[in-house]
Amino acid sequence: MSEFVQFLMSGLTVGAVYALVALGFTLVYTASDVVNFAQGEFVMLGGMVTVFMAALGVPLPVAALIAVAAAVCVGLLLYWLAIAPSRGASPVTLIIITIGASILLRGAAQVLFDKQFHKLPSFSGDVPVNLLGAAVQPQSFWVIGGTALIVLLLYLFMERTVLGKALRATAANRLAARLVGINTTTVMTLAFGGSAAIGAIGGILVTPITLTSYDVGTLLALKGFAAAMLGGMGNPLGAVMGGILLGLLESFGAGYLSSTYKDGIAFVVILVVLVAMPQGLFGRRSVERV
Amino acid sequence: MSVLKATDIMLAFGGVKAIDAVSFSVAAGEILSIIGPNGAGKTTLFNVVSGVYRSDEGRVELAGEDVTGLPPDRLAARGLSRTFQNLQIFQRMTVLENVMVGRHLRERCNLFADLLRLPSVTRQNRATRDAARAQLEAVGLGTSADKLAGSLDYGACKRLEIARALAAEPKVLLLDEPAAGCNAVETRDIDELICRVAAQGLAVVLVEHDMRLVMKISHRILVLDRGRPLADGTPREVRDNPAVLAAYLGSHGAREAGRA
Amino acid sequence: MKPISAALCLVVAGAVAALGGPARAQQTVKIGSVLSVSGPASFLGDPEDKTLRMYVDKINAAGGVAGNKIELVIYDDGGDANKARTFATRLIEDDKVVAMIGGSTTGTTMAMLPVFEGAEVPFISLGGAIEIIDPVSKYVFKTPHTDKMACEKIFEDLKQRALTKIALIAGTDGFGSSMRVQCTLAAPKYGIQIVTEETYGPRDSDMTAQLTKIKNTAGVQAVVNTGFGQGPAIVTRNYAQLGMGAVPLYQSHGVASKSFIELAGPAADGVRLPAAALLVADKLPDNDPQKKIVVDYKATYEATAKQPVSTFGGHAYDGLYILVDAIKRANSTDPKKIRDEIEKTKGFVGTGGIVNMSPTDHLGLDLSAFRMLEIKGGDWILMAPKS
Amino acid sequence: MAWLSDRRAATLLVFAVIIAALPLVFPSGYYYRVAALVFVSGFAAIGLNVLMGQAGQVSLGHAGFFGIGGYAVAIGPAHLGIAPWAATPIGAVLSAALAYVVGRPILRLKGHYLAIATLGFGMLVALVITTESRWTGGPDGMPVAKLVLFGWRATGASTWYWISGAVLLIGAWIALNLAETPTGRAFRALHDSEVAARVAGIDVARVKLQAFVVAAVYASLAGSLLAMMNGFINPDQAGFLHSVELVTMVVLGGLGSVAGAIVGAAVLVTLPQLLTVFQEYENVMLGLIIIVSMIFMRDGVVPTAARLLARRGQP
Repeated sequence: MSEFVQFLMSGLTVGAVYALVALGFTLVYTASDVVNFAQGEFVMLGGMVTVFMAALGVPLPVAALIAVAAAVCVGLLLYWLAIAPSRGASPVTLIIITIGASILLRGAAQVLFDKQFHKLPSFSGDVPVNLLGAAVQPQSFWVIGGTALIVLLLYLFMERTVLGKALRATAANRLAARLVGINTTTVMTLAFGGSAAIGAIGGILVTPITLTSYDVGTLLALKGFAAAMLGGMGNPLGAVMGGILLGLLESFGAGYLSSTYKDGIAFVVILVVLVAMPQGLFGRRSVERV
Repeated sequence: MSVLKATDIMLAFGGVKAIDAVSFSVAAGEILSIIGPNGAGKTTLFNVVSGVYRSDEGRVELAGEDVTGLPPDRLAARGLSRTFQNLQIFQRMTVLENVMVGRHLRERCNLFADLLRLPSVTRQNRATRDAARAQLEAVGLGTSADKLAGSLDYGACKRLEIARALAAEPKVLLLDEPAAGCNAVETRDIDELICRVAAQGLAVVLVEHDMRLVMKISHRILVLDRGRPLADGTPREVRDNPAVLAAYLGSHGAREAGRA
Repeated sequence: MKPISAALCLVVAGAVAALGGPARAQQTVKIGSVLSVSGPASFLGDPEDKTLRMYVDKINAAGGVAGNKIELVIYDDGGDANKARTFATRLIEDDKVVAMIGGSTTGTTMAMLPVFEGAEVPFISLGGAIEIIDPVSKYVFKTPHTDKMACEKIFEDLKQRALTKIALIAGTDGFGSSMRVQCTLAAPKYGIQIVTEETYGPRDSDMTAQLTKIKNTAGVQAVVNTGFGQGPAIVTRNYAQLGMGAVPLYQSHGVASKSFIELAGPAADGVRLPAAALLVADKLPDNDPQKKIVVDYKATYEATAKQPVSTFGGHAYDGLYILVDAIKRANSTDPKKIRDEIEKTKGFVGTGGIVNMSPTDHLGLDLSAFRMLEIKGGDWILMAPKS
Repeated sequence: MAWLSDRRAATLLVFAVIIAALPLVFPSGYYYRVAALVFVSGFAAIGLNVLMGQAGQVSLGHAGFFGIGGYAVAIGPAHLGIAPWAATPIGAVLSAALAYVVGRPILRLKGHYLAIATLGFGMLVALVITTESRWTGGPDGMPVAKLVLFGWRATGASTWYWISGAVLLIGAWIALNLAETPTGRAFRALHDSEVAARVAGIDVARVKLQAFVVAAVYASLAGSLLAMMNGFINPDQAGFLHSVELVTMVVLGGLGSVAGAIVGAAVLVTLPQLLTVFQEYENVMLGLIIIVSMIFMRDGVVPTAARLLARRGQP
């Protein structure tokens, strides 16, 4: 039992981060049809900027705010300078642009910061909490709780605010949204800024556990993309579930099957799910209109 | 003897019945038109018959054989061709190549021979090209053969789709709004074309909003309303059917039909 | 027309001079280097890069080597072996270097090895694995201790503590898996039994699942972690989190930098690892032959690079000075003669230990080069050598 | 009609002349090495372009096949006593078989879902190669035996320049052949409209599978070639980043263009060599160049250049 809970908490913590990255992917995708492979770099920026601000003597909460602001700026710049001018380009072209952006951001980070690993202090100490016999880092609760809060806020935003509804409308049908007077540029700006903020917050929450460096983004982008697809691209609920599921798969795979092949196990499950459900777990089944 | 026969087709999307117990049949050389207001299920019916959608219930027979649920490529191999309401041309290929794709079923297609482009491939290609060119001439697009299909205007695209469908030398031709977006001259060209292919022995099923065209060339008309069959008969019978007049044609439509 | 042609001639002459000029400007000796300055192994390549630049400047300021200024050409392979292979060709064919220091990892080293062997240019690798020098390739040397030695040093210590049943947790990167293999091979010789093995990916962020399995395996008396980068720090933290402190944890020389202690925090207390004397420079007894050199290097590096010293940069330092000494002795810039002199290196005191090379030993370090360290209160403690 | 086959011959002739003439301006063996790398990558990119540019199906796991080809020539001679020249086609057949088996279920997926499925496949291949170190040498890779043909040993940068150049020409010839054939038209048709292709009688599942297998064989052969040329192979060649690099080559050069694939390979292979002058800013420059060129040449270098030339040609 304690073993199970240990794996569960480990999977939930890692999965929560994947979920946040996947959420970023989905947010940008719904608004603009762009698969943003630079998504992982926002997580990196969140962690690294906080670390370096803190090192300059800035109090941690302020440093975190600055980091989120910095990531949002980068997200907006990415949209204004690279995505907006390429409107109408093919999806692969846009993907390559975001991959270029990811290389650029990583390269800038290695010059601006350094190539070492860094950590942040845990928000509420390092004394493990005993949960049903499992030892859990307090920071895990911050990560899981923080993710839950972001998901809740995003849900309220989408359901309750005009902008949120505009975002959903744009996702459903861009042309129709524009025809009824929704400014789709605003919506896309919002999506890029929002996804950057979500990624950065994820990076700040998780750095005390996972450490950070200038190149943590690549793998996170990969896992986040996998999570988003597993859940069904374009569905925020799917992104969150996909992320958590991926984290659990890795953790239980490592715990019960083989730690060497845990990533393999996760991808085999993804392949099987997609073959059975070509739109992901929660994706909309679309009818081909001809 | 009907070439294409659909019996009691039923298809629902999320509980809403898009088509409900629709049957029709069409014989060689016959032109059957399917009409009805928007959302009546005409295109959906086409999609079922051509294998793009799978019906929940019902049966489709092609040349006397049960072909229910077969995918479009297998149906095409058995002689069923169609065009699309929303254009589905190959934008990045030339006009001629579009029609050459239409002849796919008439070609031997071997990956290795193609990769090495053996002499037999070149020979066959020449034959395909000639046949496709002839087909283009028939729809009046002969001069546009080497243009990129994406650069054609709407009416030309419609004719290109017809040429591509005819290139397969089908037994049954399903045409989804062939005259939409065409001017009066083009519409007349298309109706002549349809009559000509029907005269050659093809069974033609037509979905069309242009009532004058429908009334003029159809041998029989099937009227759908909200997924259900409303009437079935010759143009005259349908025009005089009060239910049709009430449900669909309305005063304006009736007047227009009367003039045809 | 005339002025134009004249100007054109000038431009062409200028271009030729610019292209061919610097190489012939003065007597120089060209030393090449291919390092993983960026990419996943950048924490190796970065200090190596800084060290080489730092000390080449120093040597040149002091008049160079054997009357020649050193010209250093460094390429960044980003950790990609195929890229490293291309840069190796570039150094040989285009830059025409007389010797090469580098190859931050075993992977890049092994990819470049045939190039230097074929061109007969000496190649001092900074990669860890024993396969670089075993079997011996005529032109290939290395300065870091082998992973086999690290295993042996750890096992020696285990034996002293009468611990025989261990669990192995390894990173799946080149360093981790190579050392894992070496430890598995060396274990029987020391009467060590590996009860269970786990692995983690080089970028994994949580190893509690693997450690829980080890924790629940009966009879584990010690845990050995072979890996480098941030993985071992997370392993160490998860180890403490799961309350496994009663079982000794050994790390490898792959974490030999103060930043490991910073990253792992209090959890690192009690962790032991084999490492070069460099890490405990100021704690060495004054009569230690390495004392002067490691204190100097540490002071120089930390003052210039503004980051804690690591043994990785030290390996580059050793490689550079072994090479410089060899060039001096050879009094020539002929690669073949330099190679012969490198092989004759005897009693060279470096940051990694005292190097005695021979035609059968292209590393020249023995187990005494390794010190067993324990982490206490955020600092390294030098364990008393075996009596 | 004749002009099309003429254009194919002309394109090949241009490639051949460039390959033959380049060594005239090469100052050192290093340039042979870089050019040979361009040819090998270009060969793989041509194959991937058949899948992506012609058939319109994305693959983010293509390096997996590259790795299989590479490890076939490494493992065959080292563990199974198979000569390298024989291991190359064996690797290609293995890749084709694997592509067939994997492609059947996953090619039903569309767009990004296909991307993640192929990505997963590539990850699995790389994972197996990294893990089964008894066969593959693990993450550090393994040496590859020299290619020996009829007692002649292929060594040296210039030798491999000619070998890879010849292979590239053959690869380009085959890809150019496809354009004017039923199979090639079927590829392009399903790229533009899958439903229309099906209605025209094209067995879409089968045709996608054909494109996937062809691309896999190209990648596998390129992998074998690179491994023999380097005398060394490691799991990076099968990894995700290499897959992304191949896709970038195809898109940057121009989807659907054989010349584009080669140009894309040339750009991505030579850029890191040219950018070394920027020292630590190398990656910043690389990212910037990719972004800027994709914004201003969204269809890729070659199609954009062709359009510009055509426009200039018109009065």
